[in-house]
Amino acid sequence: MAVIVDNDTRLVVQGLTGSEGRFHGLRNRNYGTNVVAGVTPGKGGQDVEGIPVFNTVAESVTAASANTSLIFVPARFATDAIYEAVDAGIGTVICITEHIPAHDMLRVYTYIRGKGATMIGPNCPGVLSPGKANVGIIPAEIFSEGGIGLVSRSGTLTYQIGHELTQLGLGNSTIVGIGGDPVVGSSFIDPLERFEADPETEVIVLVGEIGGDEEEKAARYVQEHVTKPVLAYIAGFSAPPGKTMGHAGAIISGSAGTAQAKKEALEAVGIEVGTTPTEVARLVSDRFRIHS
Amino acid sequence: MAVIVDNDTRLVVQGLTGSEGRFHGLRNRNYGTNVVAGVTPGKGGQDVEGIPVFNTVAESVTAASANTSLIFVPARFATDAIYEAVDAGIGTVICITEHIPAHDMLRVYTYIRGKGATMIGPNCPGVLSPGKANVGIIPAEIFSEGGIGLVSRSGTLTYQIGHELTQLGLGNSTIVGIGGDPVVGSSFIDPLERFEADPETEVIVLVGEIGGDEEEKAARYVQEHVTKPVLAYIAGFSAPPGKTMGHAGAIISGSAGTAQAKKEALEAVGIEVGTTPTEVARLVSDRFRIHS
Amino acid sequence: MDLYEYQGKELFERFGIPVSEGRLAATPQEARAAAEELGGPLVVKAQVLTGGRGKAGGVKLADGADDAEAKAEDILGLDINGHVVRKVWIERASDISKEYYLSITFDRGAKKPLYMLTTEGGIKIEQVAEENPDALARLHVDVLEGFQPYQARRLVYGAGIDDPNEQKQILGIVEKLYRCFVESDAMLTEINPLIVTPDGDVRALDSKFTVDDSALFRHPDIAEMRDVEAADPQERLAREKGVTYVKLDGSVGILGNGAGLSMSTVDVVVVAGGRPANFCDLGGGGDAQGVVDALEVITSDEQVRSIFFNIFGGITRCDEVARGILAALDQMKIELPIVVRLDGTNAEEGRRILAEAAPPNLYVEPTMLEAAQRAVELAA
Amino acid sequence: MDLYEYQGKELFERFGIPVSEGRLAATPQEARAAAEELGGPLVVKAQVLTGGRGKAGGVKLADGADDAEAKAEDILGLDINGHVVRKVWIERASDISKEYYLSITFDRGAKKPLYMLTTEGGIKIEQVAEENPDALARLHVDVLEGFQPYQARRLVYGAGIDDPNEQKQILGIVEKLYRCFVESDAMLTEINPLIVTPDGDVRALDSKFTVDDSALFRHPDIAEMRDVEAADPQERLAREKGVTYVKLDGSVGILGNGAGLSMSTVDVVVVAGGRPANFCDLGGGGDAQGVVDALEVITSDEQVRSIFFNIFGGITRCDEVARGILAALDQMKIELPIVVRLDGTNAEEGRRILAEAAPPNLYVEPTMLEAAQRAVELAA
Repeated sequence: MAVIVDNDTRLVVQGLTGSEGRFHGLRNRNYGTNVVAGVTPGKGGQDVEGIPVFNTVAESVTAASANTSLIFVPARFATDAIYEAVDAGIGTVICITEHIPAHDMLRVYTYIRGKGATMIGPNCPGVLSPGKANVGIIPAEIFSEGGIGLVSRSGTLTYQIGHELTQLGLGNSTIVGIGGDPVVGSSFIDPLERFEADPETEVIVLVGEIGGDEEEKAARYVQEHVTKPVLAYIAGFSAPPGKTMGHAGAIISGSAGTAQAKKEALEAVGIEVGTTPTEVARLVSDRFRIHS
Repeated sequence: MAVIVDNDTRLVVQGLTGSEGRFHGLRNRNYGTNVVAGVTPGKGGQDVEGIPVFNTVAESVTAASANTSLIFVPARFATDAIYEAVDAGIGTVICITEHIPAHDMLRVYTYIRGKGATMIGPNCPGVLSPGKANVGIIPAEIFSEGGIGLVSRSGTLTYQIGHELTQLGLGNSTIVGIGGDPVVGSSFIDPLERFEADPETEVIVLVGEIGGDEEEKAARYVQEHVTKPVLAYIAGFSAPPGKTMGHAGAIISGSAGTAQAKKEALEAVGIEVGTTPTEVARLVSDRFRIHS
Repeated sequence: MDLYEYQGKELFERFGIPVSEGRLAATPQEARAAAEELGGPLVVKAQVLTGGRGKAGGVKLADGADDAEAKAEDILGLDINGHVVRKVWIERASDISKEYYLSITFDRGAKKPLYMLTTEGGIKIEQVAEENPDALARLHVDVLEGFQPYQARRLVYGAGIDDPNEQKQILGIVEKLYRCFVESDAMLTEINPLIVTPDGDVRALDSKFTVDDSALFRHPDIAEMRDVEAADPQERLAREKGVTYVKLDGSVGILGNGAGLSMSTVDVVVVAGGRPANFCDLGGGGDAQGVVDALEVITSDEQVRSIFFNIFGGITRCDEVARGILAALDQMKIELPIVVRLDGTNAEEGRRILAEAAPPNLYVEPTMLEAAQRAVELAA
Repeated sequence: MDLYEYQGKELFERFGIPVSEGRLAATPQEARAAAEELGGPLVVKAQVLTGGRGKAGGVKLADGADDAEAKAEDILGLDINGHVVRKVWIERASDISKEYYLSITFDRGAKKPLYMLTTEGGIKIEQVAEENPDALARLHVDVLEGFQPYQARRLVYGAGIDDPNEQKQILGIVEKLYRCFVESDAMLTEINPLIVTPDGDVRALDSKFTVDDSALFRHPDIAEMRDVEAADPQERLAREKGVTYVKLDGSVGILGNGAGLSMSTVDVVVVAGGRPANFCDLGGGGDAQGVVDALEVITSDEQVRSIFFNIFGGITRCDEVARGILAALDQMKIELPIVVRLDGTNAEEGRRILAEAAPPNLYVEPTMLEAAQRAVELAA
C-alpha cells in the first residue's frame, strides 16, 4: 500500500531537461520510482539517460502511460504546467516549484478540485513511500519503511523528524510534504483520509506551522474521521505577527494563524503536540509501541 | 412523483415585479404551485398579491425556504440571476429568458455543472407536472395528468403535441421544455434519466428540432439506459442550412444538425419518429395502449 | 451574424493576428485608387457571405492599378451562389510557401470552444477530418480555465509543425485567436489558409467569422458591420419590422406562433405536397400590429400564392389572434387566399369570430394537417 | 508587500474607486507647497506601515498652508509603534456623515476571496465581527465564476445600506474593488472608513493594501512602490543580499536550512531559555557565498552574542556546508561564538571537517537541542 505514490506510479517529470528536473528526476529513478517520461516543449524526441522526452504531457500519457506528474518548471510557467497535466488526464500532480502567485493558485485549485485530480504542492518537497517510490526532492536515505504516516508543510523539518524517528528504529509508510504556500492543492485532510484508509499506516504524524487554519481543520477532521493515533508538531511559536517566515504561507495575520492556537486546537481533540522535534519523535515512539 | 417540479417545489420568481414575471408567477400560483417568494432588487419588503418580494435570492432561501427559481429577468441580467440563484443554494433553476449570449451561457453551464444544480432553459417554456406544479409559461389547461413524459426544445410545438395527446385521452407526468438555445442547462438526457426513474412515467416523447447533436446523444443514451418506450418528433426537415429558424439553436451548420440525421439516429436505436405532430400523437397512443 | 472576409480580418488585426494590408472598393475606380495606394502585385477578392468564390471567378490576381481596375470590373456584379458581389477587397499579393488551417468553433455538443489546426490548409476542413484525421489537431478549451499556453503547444506539436520560427508565430496566433473568439462573442473564427511566406512569415490570408446575434448589443462596432443591403429584400424588410422570417423558395406563405411549431408547419406543408415560401414565427404576440407586420413581409414575396396561419394558443389567446387577422385584412386588403387553423386557448371563440366576419378569401380548417392540405391546394 | 495609504489610494484611483485629492510630502516645506496647491481645510496623515497612527498623533487637521506646515513638522519624525514617520500625505479634508467599511481579503481557509461590508466603519473589523456580527455582510467569491453584480447587491442589502444614492455608488465600488484586488494580485484590500459625505458622495478615506510578493514580477509599477528605507537595517541588507531573514529581538543569531526547520530552531532556542535574534533560512544551498551573505546580515545586528547554525542535510550536503562555514569564517573574521549542529546527508564528514579546522570560536554539538542550549549559554 502506502499512499499517493507507490509501485503503480508511472511518473512524468515536467521540466526533466532543466538542471533541477534532471538531478531529481534521475535521483527518483535511481530510488526505484518508475520514471516513464519527461516533458520539455521543443525537446520531444530527446532522452535523459534513457528517459524519453516529449513535447507535451498528453504525448507522455499516450505514449508512456504516465499517471503521475512531477513539476519542476519555473514559477511563471508552473500553473500552465499544472493545467496541462490535469487536462491530459494525469491523476496525481506533485509541484515542487515555489513562488507561484497566490491568485493563480486559487484558480488552479478551484479548477482541479472540480476535476477530481490530486495535487500536492506547490512549494513542497514531494512524496516518498519508502521502498516503493520517491517523487520529489525528499532525501530518501534518511527514511526507512515502516508504519508511520507523516504529513508536513515543511521540507527540512520533516527530514529532522524523520531522522529522529529512524534513530528510534521507526519507519514510514509515506511522507507527504503538502507545501508551504498559502494555497496548496492538498491540505492535511487529504493525506489524513488516505492514511486512515491505508493498512500499512499505524500512527500518523502531522507537522504544521504558523499561518492559515489548516491545522485547526485537520484537528476537526481527526476528531470526526480518524481512528488511528495522531501526533503533531507545530513550528513557529516564537514567530512575530505580520512577518513571512520563509514559506509564503507561514505568516500570522492579525491574531490568526498562531502556533499556540493550532496547538490548542489539536490538543482539544486529544492530539499530543511535541514542543521540539525530539520530543515529538519520542511521543510517536511511545505511542507506536503501545499501539503495535 | 413527476420530475423536476412537484408538490415539494417552493418557488421563487426572479423578476416577479416585472410584467411577465407577475403575470406568469400569479398564473403558476393559481395553478397550485407553491410560489413562496419573488426577488427584485430594491423592492424587498413589498409583495405581489401576497407573495413576499426580497432584494436577493439568498433572503428568499433563508426567509421563505425557496428551493426552485423561475427567472424572468431581461437577457443582460439573466446570467447574473442564474449565478445568484445557484450560489444561494437553489437546487433547480428554470430560466425563461431568451437572447442570452451563448458565451455567457457556456460559462454558466460549466460553472453550475460543477455545483450539482439542475438548470432548465434558458429560452424555454418551463416545466409542468400536471396536477402538481407549473413553473414557467406552459398553458397548463391543455394538459392533463397521465403517464407520458414529454421533453422538448420547443414551446408551442409541445403544446400542439400535448393537445393532440389530450384529445386521444392521454395525459402527462411532466412536460419539460429544455429550451431552444445553443447552450441550455439540461439536454434531453437529464430529463430522460429522470423519466426512466419516475414510476409515474410510462412512455416518453422526445420533441427535437434541427441544430446541434443533442437528439443524437439522446438516441445513444436511450439505447444504453432507457427501458421505457420512447417516441420522437423532429421539426425542421425543410429548413435550409445556415439559417436560424426562430430559436437561436435551430440552425444547420454546414451539414451538421439536420432533421434527417437526427431522425436516422433515433430510428437506428429503435425510436419511432412521427412525421407530423398528429402522427406522433397517434404512435404514442398506440404504444401507450400496448404498454399499459 | 456572418462577417465578410475584410471585416473578420479587421477584427483579427485588432487582436494582433497578422493579415495583409488591403482596401475595400465598391467600384472599379475605387479599386484602381486602392491599388495605387497599395502598390505592387495585388489580389482582388469578391466579398460575399458564401463559399466557393474562387471557383466562381471571384478572386483574381492583378499586377497593377490598371489590372486591378479591370479585375474589379470583372468581379463586381458577379452572382456567386445567389450572392451578388457588391464589394471587393484588394490586398497585397502574398507569396505562399505553405497553407495551414486554424479555427475555433463553438462546439455545442461538447459545450466548449474547439480549436482545430492542421498543416493541410486551403481545402475544406471536413475533407481533412475525413481523409487524414491524424493531420488535424483538435483541442477543447474549458471556458473557466480559459486559454493556457500549453493548449497552443498541443495544437502546434499535434499538427506536426516543427519549424521553430513557425511554431513561435503560430503559438502567438493561437492565443490571440482565443481572445478574439471570446471577446468578439464569436460562434466561429476560421483562418483558412493561414499561410507561411517564403520568408517564414505567418499570416491570415482569409477569414470566416460568425458572431452571436444575442451578444451584438455589447459589440456596437460589430453590429454596425451588418450589410443590410446584402440580405434578401424580404429578410431585410423582416429585420426592419422585427419579424422572425426566413425566405424559402415556394408558394405557400407560412405564419406560425413559436419557432418549433412554425418549423413543424413548414414540414407539414411539404408533407401535404406543397412548397413553403417562408418560415415566419409570430412569436408570443398575436395583436393586430404583429399580424400586419408579418403579413407585410410574407406578401412582399411575389411567389406567395396562399397563406397558412397556424396558431396554437397557449399564452397567446386565439380570439385575440382572430381579431388581429381580421384587423390586418382590413388594413392591408390582401386578396390572396388565407387558411387559418386555430387551436388551444380560446380557439372556439376565435373560430366563431372568424366565421362571423367571414371574409371571402379566408378559410378556417380544424386541424394543422387539413389546413396545410387546403393551403397547398389553394397555392396550386 | 504592504503599501502605504497613499499608494493603496493610487491603485484605488486607477480602478475608479473615488478618493480625496492629495499630495505626498517628506518635509514641512513640501507640506506647505502641497497645502497651497490643494487649498481649503486639509488633513495631514503620517504614512507608516502600522495601525494606530491616529491615537499616536499621526493624523491632524490643518486649516491652511501655514498650519499644514506646522502639523507636518509635528508628525514627521514621530515614532509610531517603532515606525518612524518619514512622509506625510496631505489631502483635502472630508466632511463625514457616515463611516462604512469594505474589504476583500484572500481567505486561505475557504480558498476564496472574501468580501466584508458593514456600516459600522471606522473601527476594527474584528470588533464588529465580535460585537455585532449581524451588521457585517460577508461573501465569498468563486474565482472561476468571478465577480457577478448580485454579489454587490447581497453585500449592500446585507449590510443594511438602504439609501438608493449610496447603494448605487457602493455597488460600483464593490465591483471595482474586486477588479483592483484581482488585477493587483492583492492579499488584502481594505477601505476603512468608506465615508459618505453630507452631500451623499461615497469615498475611500483610507487604504490598507497588501500585494502578493510572488506576483510582483508582473507588477513592476507596484514593486517599485517598496520603500526600502522604511525597513529595518538588517532586513534591508537581507533583501539586498537575497537572504530570507526576519529580525527578532534577542541575542542568539539563528541560521537554519529550510523554513520549517529554521522556525523550529527559533522555537527550540526559546525552549532552551534563550532569546532568538532573528529567523534566517539558508534555503537549499550551503555554499560559502550563501553562508557569508547570511552571516553578514546576522552579524550586522549588534545585539547578537552567539550564532547557532542548525543544518539538516537532505539535498544539501553537510560536508559542503562545513566547508562553507570555514570559508565564511576565513573571509569575515567573526569573533562571536558559533555553535554548529550538522545532521543528515554527509553529517559525519562535515563534523570531521570542522573538527580538523577547529577554529577557536566554533562549537560543534551533536543534537539540535544540545546545540540550542550551548548557543544560549554562550549568548548569556
